[in-house]
Amino acid sequence: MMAMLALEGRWNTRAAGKAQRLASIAFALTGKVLDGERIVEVLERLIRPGDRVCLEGNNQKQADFLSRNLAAVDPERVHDMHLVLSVLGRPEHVDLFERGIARKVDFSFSGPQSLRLAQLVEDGRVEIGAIHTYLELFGRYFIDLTPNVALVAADAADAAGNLYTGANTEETPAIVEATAFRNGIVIAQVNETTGELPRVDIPGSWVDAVVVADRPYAIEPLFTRDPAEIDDVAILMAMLAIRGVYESHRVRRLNHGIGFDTAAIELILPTFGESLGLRGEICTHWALNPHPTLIPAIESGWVESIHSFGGELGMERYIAARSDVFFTGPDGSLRSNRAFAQMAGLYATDLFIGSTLQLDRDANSSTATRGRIAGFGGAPNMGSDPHGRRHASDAWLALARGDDGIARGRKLVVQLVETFRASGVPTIVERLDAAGMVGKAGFAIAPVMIYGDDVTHVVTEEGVAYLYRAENVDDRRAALAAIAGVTPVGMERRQERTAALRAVGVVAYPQDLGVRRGDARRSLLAASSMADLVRWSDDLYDPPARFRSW
Amino acid sequence: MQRIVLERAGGTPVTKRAHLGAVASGNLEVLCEPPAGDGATIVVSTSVDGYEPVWRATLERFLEQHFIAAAIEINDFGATPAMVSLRLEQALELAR
Amino acid sequence: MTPATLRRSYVESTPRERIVALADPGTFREILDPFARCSSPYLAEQGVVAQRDDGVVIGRALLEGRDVGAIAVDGRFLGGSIGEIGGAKIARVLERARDGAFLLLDTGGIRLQEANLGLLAIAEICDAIVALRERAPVVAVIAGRVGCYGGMSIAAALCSQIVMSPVGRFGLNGPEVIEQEAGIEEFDARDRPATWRATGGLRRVAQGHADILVEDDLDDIARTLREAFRATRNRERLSLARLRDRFAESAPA
Amino acid sequence: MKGAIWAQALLENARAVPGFPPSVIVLDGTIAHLAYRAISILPNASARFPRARNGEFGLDEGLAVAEAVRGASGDSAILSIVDVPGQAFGRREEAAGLHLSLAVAVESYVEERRRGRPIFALIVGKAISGAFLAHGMQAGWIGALSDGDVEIHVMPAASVARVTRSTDDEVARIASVVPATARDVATFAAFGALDALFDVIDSRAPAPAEIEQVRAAIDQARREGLGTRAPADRLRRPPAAARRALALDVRRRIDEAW
Repeated sequence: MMAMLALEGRWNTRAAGKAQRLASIAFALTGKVLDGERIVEVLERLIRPGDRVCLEGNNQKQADFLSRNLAAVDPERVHDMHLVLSVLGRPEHVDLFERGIARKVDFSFSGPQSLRLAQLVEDGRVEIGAIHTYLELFGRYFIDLTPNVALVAADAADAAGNLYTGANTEETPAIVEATAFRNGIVIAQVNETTGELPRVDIPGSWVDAVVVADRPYAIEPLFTRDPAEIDDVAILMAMLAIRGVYESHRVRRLNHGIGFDTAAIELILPTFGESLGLRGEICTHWALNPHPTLIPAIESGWVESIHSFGGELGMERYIAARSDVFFTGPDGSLRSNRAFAQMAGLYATDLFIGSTLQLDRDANSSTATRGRIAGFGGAPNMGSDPHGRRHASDAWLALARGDDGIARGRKLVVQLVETFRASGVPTIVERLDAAGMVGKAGFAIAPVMIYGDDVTHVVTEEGVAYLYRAENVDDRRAALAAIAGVTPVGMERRQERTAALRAVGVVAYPQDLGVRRGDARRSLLAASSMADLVRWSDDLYDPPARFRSW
Repeated sequence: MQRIVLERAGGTPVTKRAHLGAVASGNLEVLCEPPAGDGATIVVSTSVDGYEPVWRATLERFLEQHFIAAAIEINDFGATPAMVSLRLEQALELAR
Repeated sequence: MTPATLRRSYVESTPRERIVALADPGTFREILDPFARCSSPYLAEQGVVAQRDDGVVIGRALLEGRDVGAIAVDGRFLGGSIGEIGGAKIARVLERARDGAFLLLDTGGIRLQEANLGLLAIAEICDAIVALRERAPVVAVIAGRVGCYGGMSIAAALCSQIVMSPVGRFGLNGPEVIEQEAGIEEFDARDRPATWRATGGLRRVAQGHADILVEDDLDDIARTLREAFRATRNRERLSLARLRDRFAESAPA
Repeated sequence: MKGAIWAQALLENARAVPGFPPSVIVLDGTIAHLAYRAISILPNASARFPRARNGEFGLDEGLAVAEAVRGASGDSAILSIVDVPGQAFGRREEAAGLHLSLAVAVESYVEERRRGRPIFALIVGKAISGAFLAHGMQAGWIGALSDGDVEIHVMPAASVARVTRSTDDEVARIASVVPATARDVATFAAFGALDALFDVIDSRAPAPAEIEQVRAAIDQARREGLGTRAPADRLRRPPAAARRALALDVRRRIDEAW
C-alpha cells in the first residue's frame, strides 16, 4: 500500500501539481469563468518562478489582455519565467524581460520588437534559447518545450469552456493540445461568452479557464496590400515570374507570402495570365493567408482551393460566401490553422516564392540586419526542399535530378527581389550581414532565412536565374550576377559568360521569355485600388479603415 | 541634390520627343528628345546624394544596350535603379 | 463588377492623359509643356528636384466645339502644390479662355516652398474664375488621390460647377493639418473613413457642396463634364442664406 | 484687437453696424468726406465654434464678411483691416465646408470690386494663408504697417517646420535665401504686392499723425481709382518686373502660344 502511494506520487506529479494550482485560483473562478478584474492576482498565484509559459502571440492574433496583465504581475512573485511563443511582437512582451518577470525566450519572429529585443540581449536581460521556424517551435512544444501554462486567445467561449476561434484560429489548437495533454494549464481570453457557439474549435475539456477581455483581442491586417502602391517594376517582375517560372514549370500548388511583389503576381493573373491562356494550368491550389489581392483571380475562376495560416481582417464575409474555395466551418466562417498550413506549405506545395532584404552571391538570403533580431516565421520551412517528400507532381518532377531509375523531384524555391531597395541600398550583396552575427545577439548560427542550396530560381527586374540548372558553383554565381543589375555582385557579370548561360537556359532575360518591358504598366493590374478589390468581391470584402479612400 | 552628366558619342538619333513619369517619391521624370549635336547626353538631377557610381553604372548599361543619340534629362526623387532603367526603356520606346 | 481593366481609371491616369481623354478627340494643344522647361528655380535651394512642367498642365482644347482652357494639376509632384509658375499658368489660361475652362484639381494648395508667390497666384486665380464664369462655364473636377485643399479649395468653390468622384476630397484644411494644428483629439488623420465621411465626394455632393458625382472612369467623367458645361452656374452653393442655415446646423449644441 | 483699434481710429464719424457676430466688427464712416465701411476680425472667446475663438477665420466670420461687403451702401468703399492668425482648424468646420465660408467672402470682394466698388486693405497684424486670401488679398490696394509684428505667410512658422520635418532654424535660413518664404512685410512689398508701407511706433496705439498718414494714402488711392484693380494688376507694378519675372514670363509665353 505504501509503495503504491509512493508510485502514484512518482508518476502523477504533473496532474497533482495542476490540481494544486487550479485550487489556488478557485477564488476567482465561477465554473470555468475567471473574474477579469482579478486576473493579475490569478496569474501571480498560477505561475511559478521558472515556469515555461506560452503566451499566444501569432503573426496576427494576440492574447493581449493576458499579456498586458502578465506584464503587470509582481516580479517578486513571478520571475525568471521561460517564455515560449511564435511572435514576440507586442511591447509588453519585451516589458516582461525588462521587469525580470521573464528570463528566457524561445520564439520564431519578433518583427516590430526586433530593435528592443536586440537591446535587451545586448544588456544581458534576456537569454534566447533559439530562434525557430514556426514548425520547429510547434514541434518542440511536443518534445522538450511543453508549456506549464498556456495563455491563449479566442473569439468566444461558452459556460463549459468550449472555444470558438473563428477565422483567426491560427496556432491556438497546437498550443492548447501540447499544454492540455501534458497537464499544463490553459487559460483563454475571449471577446465574449455566449450560450451557444457557432462552432467548437477547441473542446472545453482542454481548457481550464476563460476570461472575458477588456477589449477584443488585438489583430493586425498583415496581409493586406493596397494595389495603389504597386509600381511598374513590381509588375515587370511579376510578368517574369509568371512566364519564367509558373508557366515554364506548370506550377499549380504554391504559397505566397507578404509583399507587394507577390501581390502584383496575384493581380495580373486575370489579365496577363489570362492572355497567356494559363487559367486552370497554374496557381490552382494555395497555402495562403486570405490575401485581398487574390480576390480578382478567385472571381475569375483561377483558384480551386486555399488553406490559410490565419485570417485577414475584412475578408470574413467574402470567405464565407466562397466556401468552395476556402476551408470553412459549418457556421460558414474560415477555419485557419497555422500548424497545418505550414505543414501543407512544406510538403504539399510545389513552389514557395518570397522576398528578402539581402541575398548573397550563393543565393543565401536573410532579413536579419545589424541591431535587429527579427527571426524567420514560416519562410524557411516553405522555402526549402523537404527531402522526406514522396509524392510527385508535374512541377516537382520538372526539376528532377538523378538517374538510374532513382530520379527524384524538387520543390521550387524562388527568391523574387528588386536589385536595389529604396534609397540606393543593394539587395544582392557580397556578404550577408547575418554572416557577421554568429555568436552575437542570441544567434548560435548565422540567421539565414533560406539557404542558397535550397533556392532554385532568382527573379529580379533583369530576368530569371535558373540556379537549379547550373552545372557548378561558378555557373550559379555567374547566373545570379547576370540578373543582379548594378549591385556589386552584378558588376561582375561578363557578356560572353552571360550569353552562354542564356543559350543553355540557365539565365533568361525578358526578351527570352517574350516579356516586353514596355508592357509593364499598372494598367495590367486587375485591381488598381482597394475600391476595385471591393467591387471585385461583390461588396463582400470590407477593408480596414486605414485602407479606405472613400 | 546632386547633378550627374554622362556623354557618349555616336548612335542613331531618336526621332521624337518623349516625356513620362513624375518627380514623386520613388519615381522620376524622363525627358528624351533628338540631340542638338551628335551622340547621347544624359543629365540627371536627383534629390538623393551619394549614389553617383550606381547612377553611372545604370546609365552606362542603358547606353550599352541602346546605341542611340539623344538628349535625355532625368529628374529623380529617389527611384531605384530598376525604376530608372524601366522608365528609360519606356521613354525610348516612345521616342524612337 | 467592372474589372479595372475594362475601365479607364481617372485616378490611374496622368494629368495629360486626363485632359486628352476629356477634351474632344485630338483637340488638346498643350502650352508650356515639359520641354519648355519652365520649372521652379526655388526648389533646388530647398533640396527638392523640380518637375519640368511645375506640376501644372495647361492648354487649349475643344469641348463639344467650345474653345476652352484646359488645366490639370499633377498631384504626384509635391502634392499638387501651387507655386509661382504653376499658379501663373492657371491664372493666365483662365484669363485667356474664350468659352470657358475646366480645371482638373488634385492639389494640396499653396506650395510651402514658394509660399507668398503661391498666395499671390491664388488670389489671381480666384479673381479670374469669377470673371470668366460671368460669361462662360468654369468646371472643376475633383477626382484624384490628393483631393482639393488649401487655397485651391476656395478657387474650386467659386467655379460654376464642381464634379467629384467618391475618391475625391474637398475641404480647406487636410486631415494631417488639422491634426497637427488642433491635436489628435480634434482630428485623427489616420482615421481615413472619418476624412472621407467629412470631405469625400459622396458627402460633398449630398451636401450640395459639389454638383455632380461621377465614377472613377474617364468616359463617365467626359460625359459629365459636358453635362456640367451645359448646366447653369450653381448659385446655391455660395448663397449666404443657405450657408447660414447649414452652418447653424453644424454649431455645437 | 489691433483690427478694431485701427478700424475705429481710421474712420471719422464711425458708427458700428449691428447684426454681425462679436468676432466681426463692421463700421460705417468716412475718410476725407468719402464713405467707407471698415471690416475686421476679432477674437471672441465665446464664439459658438470653439476653434475660431482667437481671431481665426471660421464659418461665421466668412459669412459675416461676405454680408458686410455685399451690404455696404452704394457710395461706400470697403476697408478691410487685416489681423488674422489663420483659418479655424477643426473637424466640425471641415465637415460643414469651411472653404465655402472663405469662398463666399472672396466672391463678395471680387464681385463688388468688379462692379466698381473700391476695396482697400490695411494689414496691421497677421495675414496668414486662407484667412488673408478671404479677407484682404482681393483688395485693389493693400497697405501694411511696417512693423515687426506684421507677418504675411501661408502658414505659421512653427507649423512649416513640422510639416517640412525641419527645424525653426532651417526654416529661417531658407526664408533668408528664398524671399518667397519670408514672412516680413518688406519682402512681401518687394514682390509689388503692397501699395504702401507705414512706419508706426506702436501698432497697438496709433498716433494721430500716423492715422493721418494712412488716411491720406487711402484717400489718394481712392481718388486715383486704385481700389478697383484686379490682383493680376500687381504684376504691373515696378517691383514685380524683377521679383515676379518668372510669372510675367510664363504669362507672356502663354499669350504667344495661345
